[in-house]
Amino acid sequence: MAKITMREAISQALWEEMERDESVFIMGEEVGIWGGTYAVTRGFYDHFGEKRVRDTPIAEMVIVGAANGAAMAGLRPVAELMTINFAFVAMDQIVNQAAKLRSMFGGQFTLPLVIRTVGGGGRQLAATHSQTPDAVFAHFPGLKVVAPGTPHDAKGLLKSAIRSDDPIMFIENATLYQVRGEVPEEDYLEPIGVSKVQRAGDDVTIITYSKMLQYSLDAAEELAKDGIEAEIVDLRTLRPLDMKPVIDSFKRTNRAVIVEEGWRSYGVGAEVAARLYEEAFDYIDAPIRRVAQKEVPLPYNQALEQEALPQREDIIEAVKGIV
Amino acid sequence: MAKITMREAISQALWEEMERDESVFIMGEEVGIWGGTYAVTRGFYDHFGEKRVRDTPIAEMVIVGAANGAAMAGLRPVAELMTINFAFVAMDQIVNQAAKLRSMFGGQFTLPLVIRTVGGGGRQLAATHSQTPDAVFAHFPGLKVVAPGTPHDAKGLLKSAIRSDDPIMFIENATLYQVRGEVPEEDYLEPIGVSKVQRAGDDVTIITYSKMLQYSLDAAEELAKDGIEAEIVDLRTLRPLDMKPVIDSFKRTNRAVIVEEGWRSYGVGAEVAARLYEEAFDYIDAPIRRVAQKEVPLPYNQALEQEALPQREDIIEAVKGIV
Amino acid sequence: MDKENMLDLFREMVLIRHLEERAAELYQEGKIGGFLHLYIGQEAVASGIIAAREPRDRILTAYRDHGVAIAAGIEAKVVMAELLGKKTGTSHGFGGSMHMADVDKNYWGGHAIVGSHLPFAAGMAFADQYREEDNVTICFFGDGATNIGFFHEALNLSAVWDLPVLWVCENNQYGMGTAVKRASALEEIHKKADGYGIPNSRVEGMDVMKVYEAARDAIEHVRNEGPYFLEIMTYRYEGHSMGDPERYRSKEEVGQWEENDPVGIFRTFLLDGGHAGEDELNRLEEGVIDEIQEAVKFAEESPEPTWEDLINTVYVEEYRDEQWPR
Amino acid sequence: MDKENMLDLFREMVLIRHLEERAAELYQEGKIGGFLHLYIGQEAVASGIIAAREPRDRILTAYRDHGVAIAAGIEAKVVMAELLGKKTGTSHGFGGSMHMADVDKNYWGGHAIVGSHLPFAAGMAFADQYREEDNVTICFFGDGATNIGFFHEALNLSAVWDLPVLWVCENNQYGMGTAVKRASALEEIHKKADGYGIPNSRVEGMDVMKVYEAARDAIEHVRNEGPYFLEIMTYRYEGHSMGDPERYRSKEEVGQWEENDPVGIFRTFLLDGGHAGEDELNRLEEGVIDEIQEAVKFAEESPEPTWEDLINTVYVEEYRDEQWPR
Ligand SMILES: Cc1ncc(C[n+]2csc(CCOP(=O)(O)OP(=O)(O)O)c2C)c(N)n1
Ligand SMILES: Cc1ncc(C[n+]2csc(CCOP(=O)(O)OP(=O)(O)O)c2C)c(N)n1
Ligand SMILES: [Mg+2]
Ligand SMILES: [Mg+2]
Repeated sequence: MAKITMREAISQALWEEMERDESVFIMGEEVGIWGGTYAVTRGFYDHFGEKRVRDTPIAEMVIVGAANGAAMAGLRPVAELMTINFAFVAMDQIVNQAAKLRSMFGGQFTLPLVIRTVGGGGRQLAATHSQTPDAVFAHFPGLKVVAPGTPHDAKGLLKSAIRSDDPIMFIENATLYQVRGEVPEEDYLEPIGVSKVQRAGDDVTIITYSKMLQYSLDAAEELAKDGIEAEIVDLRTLRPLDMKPVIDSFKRTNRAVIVEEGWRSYGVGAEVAARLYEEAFDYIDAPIRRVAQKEVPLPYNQALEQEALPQREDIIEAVKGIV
Repeated sequence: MAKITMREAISQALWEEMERDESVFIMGEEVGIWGGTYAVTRGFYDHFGEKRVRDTPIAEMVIVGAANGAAMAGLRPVAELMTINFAFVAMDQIVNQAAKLRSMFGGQFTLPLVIRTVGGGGRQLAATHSQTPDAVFAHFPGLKVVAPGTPHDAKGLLKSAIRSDDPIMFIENATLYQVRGEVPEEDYLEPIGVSKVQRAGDDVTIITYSKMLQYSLDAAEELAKDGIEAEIVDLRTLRPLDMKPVIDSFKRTNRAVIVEEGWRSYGVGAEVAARLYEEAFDYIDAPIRRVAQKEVPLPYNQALEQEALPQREDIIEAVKGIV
Repeated sequence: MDKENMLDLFREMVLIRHLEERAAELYQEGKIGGFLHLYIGQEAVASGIIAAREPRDRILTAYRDHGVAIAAGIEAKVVMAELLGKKTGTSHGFGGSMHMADVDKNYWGGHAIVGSHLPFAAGMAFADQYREEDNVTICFFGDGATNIGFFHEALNLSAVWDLPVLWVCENNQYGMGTAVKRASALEEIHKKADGYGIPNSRVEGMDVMKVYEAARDAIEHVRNEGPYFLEIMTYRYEGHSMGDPERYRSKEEVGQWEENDPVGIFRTFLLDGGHAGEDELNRLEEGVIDEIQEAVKFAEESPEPTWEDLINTVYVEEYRDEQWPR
Repeated sequence: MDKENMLDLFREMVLIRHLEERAAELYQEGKIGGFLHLYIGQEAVASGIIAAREPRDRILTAYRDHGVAIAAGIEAKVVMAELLGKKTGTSHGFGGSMHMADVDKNYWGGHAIVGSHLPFAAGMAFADQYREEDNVTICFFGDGATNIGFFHEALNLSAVWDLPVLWVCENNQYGMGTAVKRASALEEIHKKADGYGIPNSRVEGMDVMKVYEAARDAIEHVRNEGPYFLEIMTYRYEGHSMGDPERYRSKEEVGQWEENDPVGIFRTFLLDGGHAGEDELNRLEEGVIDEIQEAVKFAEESPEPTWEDLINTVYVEEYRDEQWPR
């Protein structure tokens, strides 16, 4: 299998689905002539033309809103929000419209929408441009929220998302685009809403997703040197939340650390912890730990930004605290 | 002490603070001539005049945004968002601006902003108009999120909020306005960020806030008939989250049920449960239960809406399941 | 418009009027919940505009949507069933008064977040353009909605992408209790369209024939040349929604507008023009009264939607979550 | 404007130019992180506009804010310290390139969400109006920002409430890689202000004296009569931000605009008008070079902000939460 970057994997998924289905189109800021601010759609404008690769005004409400309308009318829009921070500008169209339209009208139509966006901190972009508010979107029934951590999953999940008839928020991570991983040559899909064991181990279960999967894998290698074998379960999808692999693992390890890039309070870890306690209460040997972002608006200053963000060492420390 | 409604309590708080401080003003849709869609500001326009009671266009972004600007410039705006569902339209101005401005500019100015808004379901307003997404706002450091459950707390907390130099989201509940409770005649404040025991009991701790406080109090009376004495801790503020009274209570009861009106996944209960497990692990005798809204966009149909919303019986059942 | 069509149009306006009056009663009786926004006084707008559309032309509006639903061809009984939250309603009882749609009639709702549907209209028109279908998307909204960001972004996009949308502003003088000039920099709302280079005009909205003619030309324009903006001057006789204290306007003002009642104006037009006789119109009106009565009966006797019905609307595809309330 | 002021203005523009060039180098060296948006080519806009303000007039802009900061009277070393994330920077190292402010200079940022600061400007102007202070709020933004909902809502409110705001659109022809006409229904952006009944004009933006004069009149108008809208035609010579592949424009196009370099134009004006001699201007430029060098030194030697500094910015009042990272 070829090793390609996350950027290439996502780009391929888009390309292949656009080749496969005329009704798929891309819209967003700088997706066309510029080639995508993260270069994901480079070459698309020339190949697919202006009709299917639509540069938009800076107007996130109508980017998502028009995509909602186009989806209702039977197209399959992939609307790009340059970063997830700008999703707040379009928040109503995402959580109040996309998530509810089908149900509120009694299921008369489908809403095959993918909102591709990019989250994450660590690039000194300061408070308004560095967020990982994934849990916020996952709170809304009617949406699905996908956030892959490997090129393989990114490609397979994005293809599934584009073919899905449900509205999906597909959250990438800006610092993952260069990460490489094996990706099959042939067409494949990954199922949305299925968590996945990304590393086997018997001593502790690390539950994570997106960029923190990479951090957790690194931490696990370090821990292995001390004889601690961590099992890593990658959620991949935050809504629906597939807890089965998590619980299966936890029933063996009896210990868990949840790792997320976003803020701790009311974050992803809270839900996962609450469910673990609900669904595997009898298997708990130690308090479940959450590793997450410290609760401050992320600062520009690099050292402080890194201090606020969860680090590999935090994962190692959290694991060592309970095994 | 006089028994007044929640509506009167909130109205009094606003009135008294406007009398007290020239720099306090109200802006929002229909706050003026109409007197507030929930009649909270009835009489204000005539008394305080158009200058301080500002009807705005239907334009939530600039309602919160201009309030942000006015607060930076030294006024003390109380910006009203007619319902919390419309807060999504202004989401960027709330979570990306109000929450971050002071920190991002190094603390050069304060942002004494109160956003008053109204949440809650149960009035057959259908999916876009029935939400209780409080947890979503509580996720953002830089904001404070207050959601009172009694007239006494509403008045004291709103007055504190108006006098506070921090940006505060003050979430009322549309079905609570008629609820009556004792409120002192004299000027008083309630501290923001302090949870409060609203009922004493030794058998189980019910943690809740806002409308569900009333439901929980009712449920506790029912439970008492069966000899089960529930202690009820009212969070009152979701950010900061004051867990001390919760943990103190839990250390005695060793059992907890968390009750919230909003959706379960990634909701308030998840955070409270996670913290309880983290901070009182050794005191747990039974799984912590969450009573919350079923994860669907709320339908118009009354029976189904009620089926989706948490009920008093659900609380009773949850308690009985663990005591 | 020939005689038959005119009588249909008259009947439709009367039907909307009676439906709304009956709905107000049912609301008072507690049989309708939520918010109820009546269309009384504005009948000529939806009827006049929609009379000029082809069935392939799409329609969207805000929460004041019963009249638009009827004009779009939805049966009164289906509207009534939705108001009563029944499975036989337009939205199977999940949307209620503010959220009616019937996509088979090309009626795409009924949207309660002010301005939120204007972007949808742009997107639908884009879909038609993309597939090279010459449908027109007709998007109704209020005067108050022209001050929100959605309006700006949607109008701009429709112009930049040259989308086949007919923007129809129902200027009924108020957004809730706020008079146009207290909320909008321009009182002549249609001139806002100049800010997007979109041709526009203002039309007297109490005379259904004037509305119809303006709509016919405007739709023609949109089908061939791109977006157009119509401002229709109208008035709602009832409060913004049930329970409006109406402190923002005087009885006299309402009275003045009632002298221009769109149903009355059209009735006079039909009689004076010799298109119909008193008897004929009265018979139509009696038919409407029967229809409403039957509609209520149908709605009351209809089944409630079930929890499973609801769940089935939320996701199309498999949803793996142990805690999902299936 | 007298000679001294002109020379100050010239020096300021040169300072901005050199500061930006040095910032680009520091970015390449990895000493500046995040995004860096340079003001090179647009100097005459901030300098010309701000030269016409009173100190009591407020200023806000977007993320392309270093030049505006300098024109607002912030020292180069403080700007530089912010770029390096230091405690001595405008925002104590928490804001970075995109978020500079100094409220003592009435400079209210530096805002990176496109259009988000336009509502702030309306609110600040409202505060001044409320307190009956005759300050003007000057709000800069890009051509691209005029398509977002914030713009619409803020302009409308400024007109309805008659707020003392000077709206200044820096039309540099592109929002990132999107040419004005590909994103905006109107290419003559100032005409958008007609949609709000706000008087407006378009000004040549490479000639600082023209900008200054237009600003003087506009500020006068705002102070006495309410909002005004200026569109300033300008151009950025560098990419949108560092690392822009610039596929959307040709070298020729950039070259043509470079012939109208605002610094060059002003230099010629000063020389031809006999306001200054070559030597004088060169000496000024040398002074600038020294100042930048010292600014970098100052920035590099400045302390980093601490975690406690950061925490202290988040809340003013007590914050009771056992898990709060104090
Ligand atoms: C975003 C948003 N803000 C506020 C409301 C509350 N609201 C419902 S209708 C309405 C007035 C709308 O006025 P207009 O657009 O003129 O329509 P009309 O009711 O006159 O038909 C308001 C403020 C809402 N539904 N959505
Ligand atoms: C709401 C939002 N959407 C997108 C962006 C990303 N973005 C940053 S600058 C920019 C272009 C802005 O163009 P313009 O307003 O013309 O200003 P200029 O950069 O030309 O000075 C974009 C799209 C953003 N920061 N905020
Ligand atoms: Mg209206
Ligand atoms: Mg620009």
